[in-house]
Amino acid sequence: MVKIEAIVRPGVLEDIKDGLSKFGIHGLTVSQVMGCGLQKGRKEVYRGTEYSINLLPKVKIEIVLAAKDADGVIEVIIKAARTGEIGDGKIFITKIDNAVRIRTGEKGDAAL
Amino acid sequence: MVKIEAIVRPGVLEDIKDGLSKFGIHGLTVSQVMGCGLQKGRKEVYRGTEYSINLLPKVKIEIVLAAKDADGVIEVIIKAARTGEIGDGKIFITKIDNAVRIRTGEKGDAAL
Amino acid sequence: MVKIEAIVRPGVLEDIKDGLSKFGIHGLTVSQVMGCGLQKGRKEVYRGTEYSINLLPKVKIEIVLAAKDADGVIEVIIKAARTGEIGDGKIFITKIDNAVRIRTGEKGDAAL
Amino acid sequence: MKKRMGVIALLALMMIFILPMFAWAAEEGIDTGDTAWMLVSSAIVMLMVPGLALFYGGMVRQKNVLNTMMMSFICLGVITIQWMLWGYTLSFGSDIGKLIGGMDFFALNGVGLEPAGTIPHQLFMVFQMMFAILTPALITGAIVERMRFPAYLLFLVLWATLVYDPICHWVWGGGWLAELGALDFAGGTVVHISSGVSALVAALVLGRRRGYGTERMVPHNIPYVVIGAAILWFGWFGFNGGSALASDGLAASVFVNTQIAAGAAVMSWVIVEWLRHGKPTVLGAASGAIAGLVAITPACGFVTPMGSLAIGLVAGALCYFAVSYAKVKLGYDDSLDVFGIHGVGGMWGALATGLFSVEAGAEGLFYGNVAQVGIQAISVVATIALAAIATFVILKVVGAITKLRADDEAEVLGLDVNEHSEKAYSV
Amino acid sequence: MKKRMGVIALLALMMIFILPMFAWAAEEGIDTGDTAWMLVSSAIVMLMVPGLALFYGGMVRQKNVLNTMMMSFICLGVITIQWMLWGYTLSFGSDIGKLIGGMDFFALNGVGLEPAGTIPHQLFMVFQMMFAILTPALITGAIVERMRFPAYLLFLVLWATLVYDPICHWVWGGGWLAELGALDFAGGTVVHISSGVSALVAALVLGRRRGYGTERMVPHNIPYVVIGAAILWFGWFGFNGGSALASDGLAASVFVNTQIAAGAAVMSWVIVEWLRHGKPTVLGAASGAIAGLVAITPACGFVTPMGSLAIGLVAGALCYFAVSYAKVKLGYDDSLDVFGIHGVGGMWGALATGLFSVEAGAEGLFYGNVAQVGIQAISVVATIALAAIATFVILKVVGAITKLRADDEAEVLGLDVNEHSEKAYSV
Amino acid sequence: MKKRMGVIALLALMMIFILPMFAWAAEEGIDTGDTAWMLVSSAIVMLMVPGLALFYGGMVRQKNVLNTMMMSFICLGVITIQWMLWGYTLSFGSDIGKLIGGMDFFALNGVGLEPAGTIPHQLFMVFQMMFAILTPALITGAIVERMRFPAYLLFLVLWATLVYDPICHWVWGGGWLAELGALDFAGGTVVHISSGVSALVAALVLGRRRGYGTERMVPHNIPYVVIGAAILWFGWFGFNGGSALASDGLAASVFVNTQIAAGAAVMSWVIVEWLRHGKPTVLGAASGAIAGLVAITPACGFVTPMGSLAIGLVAGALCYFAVSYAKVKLGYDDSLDVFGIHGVGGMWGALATGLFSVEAGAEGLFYGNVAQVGIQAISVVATIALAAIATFVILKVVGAITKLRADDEAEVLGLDVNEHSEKAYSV
Ligand SMILES: Nc1ncnc2c1ncn2[C@@H]1O[C@H](COP(=O)(O)OP(=O)(O)O)[C@@H](O)[C@H]1O
Ligand SMILES: Nc1ncnc2c1ncn2[C@@H]1O[C@H](COP(=O)(O)OP(=O)(O)O)[C@@H](O)[C@H]1O
Ligand SMILES: Nc1ncnc2c1ncn2[C@@H]1O[C@H](COP(=O)(O)OP(=O)(O)O)[C@@H](O)[C@H]1O
Repeated sequence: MVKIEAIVRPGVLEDIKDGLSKFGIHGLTVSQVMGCGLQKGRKEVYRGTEYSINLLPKVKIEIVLAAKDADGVIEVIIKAARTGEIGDGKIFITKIDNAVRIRTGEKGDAAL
Repeated sequence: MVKIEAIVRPGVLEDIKDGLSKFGIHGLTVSQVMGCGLQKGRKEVYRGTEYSINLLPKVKIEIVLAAKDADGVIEVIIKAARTGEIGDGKIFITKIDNAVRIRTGEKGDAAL
Repeated sequence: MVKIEAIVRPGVLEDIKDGLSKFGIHGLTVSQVMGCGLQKGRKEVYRGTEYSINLLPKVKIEIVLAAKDADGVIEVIIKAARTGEIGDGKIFITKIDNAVRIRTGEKGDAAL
Repeated sequence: MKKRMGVIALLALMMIFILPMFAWAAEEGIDTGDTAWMLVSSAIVMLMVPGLALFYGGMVRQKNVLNTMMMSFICLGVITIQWMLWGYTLSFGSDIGKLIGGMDFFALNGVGLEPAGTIPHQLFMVFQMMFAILTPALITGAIVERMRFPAYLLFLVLWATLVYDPICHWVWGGGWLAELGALDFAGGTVVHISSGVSALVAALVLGRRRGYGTERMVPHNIPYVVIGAAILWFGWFGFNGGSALASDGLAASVFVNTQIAAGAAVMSWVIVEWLRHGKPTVLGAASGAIAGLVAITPACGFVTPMGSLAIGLVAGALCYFAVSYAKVKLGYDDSLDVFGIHGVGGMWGALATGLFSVEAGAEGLFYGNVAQVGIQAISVVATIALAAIATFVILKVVGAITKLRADDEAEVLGLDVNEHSEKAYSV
Repeated sequence: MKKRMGVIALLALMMIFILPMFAWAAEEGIDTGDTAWMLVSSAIVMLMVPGLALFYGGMVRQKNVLNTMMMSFICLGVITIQWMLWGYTLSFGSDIGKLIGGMDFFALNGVGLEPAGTIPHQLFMVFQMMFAILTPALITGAIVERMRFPAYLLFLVLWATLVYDPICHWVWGGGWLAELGALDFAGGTVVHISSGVSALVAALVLGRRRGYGTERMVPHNIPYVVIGAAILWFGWFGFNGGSALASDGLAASVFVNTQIAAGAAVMSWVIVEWLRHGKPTVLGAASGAIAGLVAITPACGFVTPMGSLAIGLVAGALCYFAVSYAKVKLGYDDSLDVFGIHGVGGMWGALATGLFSVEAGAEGLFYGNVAQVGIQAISVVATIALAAIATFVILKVVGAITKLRADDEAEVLGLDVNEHSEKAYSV
Repeated sequence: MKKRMGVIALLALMMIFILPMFAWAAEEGIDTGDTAWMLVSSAIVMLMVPGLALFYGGMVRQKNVLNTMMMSFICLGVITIQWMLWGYTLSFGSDIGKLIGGMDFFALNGVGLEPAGTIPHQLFMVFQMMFAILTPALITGAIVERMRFPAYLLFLVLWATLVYDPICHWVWGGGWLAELGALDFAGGTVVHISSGVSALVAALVLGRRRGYGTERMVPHNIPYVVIGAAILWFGWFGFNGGSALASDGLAASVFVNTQIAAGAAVMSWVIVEWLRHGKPTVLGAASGAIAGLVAITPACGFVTPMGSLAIGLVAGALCYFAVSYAKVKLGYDDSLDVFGIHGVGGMWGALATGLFSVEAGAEGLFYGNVAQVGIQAISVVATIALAAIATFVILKVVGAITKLRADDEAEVLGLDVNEHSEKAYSV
């Protein structure tokens, strides 16, 4: 079982969800984050004081799934999230030791 | 050392904290997330345009703890978070390689 | 490749970013979380009803990087985040199996 | 001032005889200054409704803010029509047995531009309309976060018709309380006791919110509460000041008394709270302001600035205890403390009028007239009785027609999504 | 009331002869009550501008709220100066061929404190200034979330000068529509049809927002929308009531009609929506209020309360369908439904005035005067024609000078950061 | 207008002789129109206080919004009582040595409903009360995010008594500046210079906020700031217009001048900023409005619309530079730029009155009377001197009684939780 963590632009979330849904994946968890990397920031000005902002709004999507599905899902995400411009984001893959479905107590792949 | 990540309904957070506290666990980190899974969404309407919403508010609780305590904690969480209805959420378990307490520089289990 | 997850006081974020930048690390993802641990909470009062609050605002910083840089980065974070008072926070280290840069499709260390 | 209300009552009789609906010409007797003040007063009392929506909306949890605001806002729709069609005439139509108004003004028939005092009759009607709109909106603070919207709508129409209109007639429309000599300058009984007591009954009938006492239920946006309270304070100048029905010394005196009582209650609430909890709260300051404004409402045309100071100081402390101590002891869940502030504050104000009044012929206890306190007490008890009984019956009837309470799932999910298919905040 | 507007037109002529700029003494003829009401009306119409900023600002996505609010707020700067320098004289200067005002009041030259009716001339000027400020701000609802700010500023000045000022002169400044006998009490054509139609044209010229129809584009803060709508409602009492130019029976009647139509439209929008979608929405209630207020604007000084009830009830339902059905069918992206509410509501109101008017000599169809509907229709068509054509041409000219639309990246990132280097919300 | 202030001063003398407190009958001489306008003006000046709370509250960081709002809101409690008891009489009681008012109006003794000019005396008193409430609230912008609340309360009472009341007496209560012929129509010196200078001194005494210059300290909610500024603008019509103390041509002229200066300053601030930073900001537009309103305050009853345009245009640019350039160079931390806007804008306005005045007998420099600028300069210097010295001393005294500054931990955690045990926003 692995966790795929994708950090993407806020606007592409719906497309990713659609793509995953077609792929057969429905469970996921989303959170709002701020990211910083190569993408250049923005200037903000408040009463003449300038601030350069390099934390930009991103969305983090976490999907826990059977290891065998990982490559397919990664492709789905890349397809929906790639614009080719700096700032498209990253995908990280981690091993998950176990999962539990709270409602039933099911464990492992059955819990997803 | 493992990390337990529980994604649960917003309303059960206090109960979980109480349960953990009784179990002797005090350290945890909480974030607001949106989740999507089997639970059916809601309709929203704005000036006659309907949107179907399948991202629902959830709370993510992260607890890093000694591996031996994991099963007990999972039970505590299940007890507090289970309603039996779809949408109760999941628990994921991952191995953590190390932990550091910033204040003291302590590492490993001592840092928790 | 490892992920360093630091949970710190909100005020120290800029200092950590500066420190990391000097260290040569630019990519990171930040989220707002609430934490609970040894740090004592606060009382809130609303129309005579008192609530004791033990979830306090914290910032979570996630940095994925080559394993060899981990120790250096941890030092940088500790330096910026330590006040010596309870509540300075924790750093957790986890192994990451792989990373993908969405824009280019690069994998592994090249994706960071 | 009682004389002025008499004018209206007389007018009601006169109206039975035909007056052309558009008597544009018949404007002798209308004073432009008085009219200007009453136009403005009507407008700023209308603004109290969204002010209340903000005050209450800020105090609920985020998932219920829209439903809470809607409960106030919809009164601007429902009661405008109710008042125009039958509410005004029930309140101010020609008196029937000192209990209720007749049907002569049905659908504003005969309510034209002829002078009522020194202002056009329609203007008097619309000023009173704003009171009729605001009063049931006040009640909603007790039932938010759990009452189904359709049931509320039904309740709203019935309550306005069966509770507000009669009490309004009793006190201001030439009914028995007016005759008795009860003093209520701008609505201590009509508006605040009636809504406060009804709120308590409604809270008891509906029962507590799920999780009450264990879950954290705190205001989701206190700046909204502060601004809402401030808009209410502002509107209260029209509410009380406009009740002079003229732009004169009386209106000025009312204005001053209103300001002083509100300021005093801010201070006393905050200070008591500071002593009890170690900190002065912002929510307390806003709540204190409302408590003071409520308490001065019946008295504002009859008392001195010093009297107002006393009334305000007591109001702030008293309502604080009602809200933070009595409510907890008694265990009912009046979500936003409508009873604790409007009920308790209104009763204090009505009785205090009987203590501090300097009105010639209706002096208060402190000016040697013991009887006035008794009269005031009667008006309080009568209002409590009608409001409590009628609200209880109305809720039972409504409950027989449609479910009163949202189900558990809706309460957890929030009434915004459940009752209105909307979310207050998005990105 | 037409008489009153006549007074102004006459005044325009009179003004050609010199009147000293600071005629402090020449205050006979000025009524303090009327002046008080017009001072207040001017102030609360000014407040409609930030009310609109809140109404619109709440309806856009978070990343565009400041740009949206700025589009309204900046009108308080730009149009104040435009109106003072040349807008007022184009609208109310001595008539040239029934089409436009002359230059006699350029830079407020000759606009002093002498009475215009019973109020100081400068007060009339500033009351009308607030209308001139609000009207183009209404248009912005159609172009938000994608128009570049510099292009908007250029558009703003040109539109005020080439569309608003002429139409204002036609109807209120002694122009040809006034002569024809078109009834427009407070701006159905001048304000709402002109802005609504221009909004539609602008939406079509600019094209749809990126992601329109696929992305979720919902209000980021509905409490703002409710409070914004409520401030607009409040301001409308000055907008309509102040158009009586006096504090009299007419003003009172206008006030009552305004309240009733607004309340009725809240109910009809909410009910229709309830039937169609299963839930009454808060956004719907707020939108209905505006629809009713728009529709009653031209009629409010000419109709009965019952007429107002009818006008409001139709307005709510009609605008709901325009917004939720017609717009979707036709596929244009009028972001915040300016056309659906101000255009459609304004047209309904202008025609309804021709149906329900009880004004002596200008009765409506239902009172036996068929001709009035025709006159109203002419005024509607003329307004549509000028607004549509001129807006199109202005946008083409502006577009030739500077890019109209923000580029894709800016639209994704949000116009707040892109056009103003600011973020609405921080920690 | 000076004549009107004279009336008040005369009245003060007259009051020494007994007039019954409730002279309901003695209402000859009261004009309903003037009274209506003054009632409204008083109400909308009161609304400026929460407007300011919103304006300032939006500009601080989220953790300090409640404390910031509370600092303004509590003035409605504290100063209402202070003014009623001794503030009014110190300001407007019978003159003592041209420096301060006597105790004849202590606790509003002798302040009844008899006419003061054409309005009831109590109304004049309450209108002035609103000024006394707003002025110290303006100062708070300089001390937010770090001053302890108990220390602030102490400061508030002392400052109102030792700074505001005397200066108010000097200028409006028949004191030496009035005698000298200094022009200050609505409070350039009394309100803005006094608060602006005191703010600067307080900022210096308190020292900079932790992290000033390194941490990001940006407005947490700019829509609040915009709406707050708009409410202030709205209220300013009552503030300036009400200072005419009548509903006449003068009030109308003041209204027009206020609107023009505000609009002009919006434009000049935004344009200068656009040139310097490449973008026009929304915060800039709102700030410009306040700058223009401040600058026109002393002048609004004495100048032409064209004069107002000039005053506004300069004010916007000047305050922008004070805020974004001078402050940074000098390095003090005036959190929300009270000195840069109210201090600098107020000084410009006071001097500009000496340039642009067309008041008969007190013409400005541009109308050939060089002396007036000198008189204005004296009034500015005198105000600065008293405000600066007294504020410094008061803060030292308060600081000796209780700690002025919140400790580091509180500043990091936020003053909302620390001083009030509350959080502004929850779920
Ligand atoms: N090393 C990293 N660790 C964690 N998050 C990262 C890292 N590098 C980038 N990110 C996240 O990915 C986002 C996009 O990265 P960026 O370098 O700007 O563009 P790109 O991925 O297209 O090269 C960042 O905003 C940040 O949220
Ligand atoms: N595969 C998954 N990966 C990540 N999060 C998931 C996954 N499946 C479910 N979740 C999270 O768990 C929540 C509950 O899941 P759901 O399927 O609705 O109910 P249940 O867990 O009772 O079967 C979701 O809202 C989502 O946040
Ligand atoms: N076991 C844990 N698992 C996850 N997060 C933790 C854990 N313990 C502490 N934290 C996080 O670290 C923060 C600081 O911890 P705390 O015990 O208060 O202080 P310190 O780290 O200085 O001992 C907490 O607020 C919480 O967010």
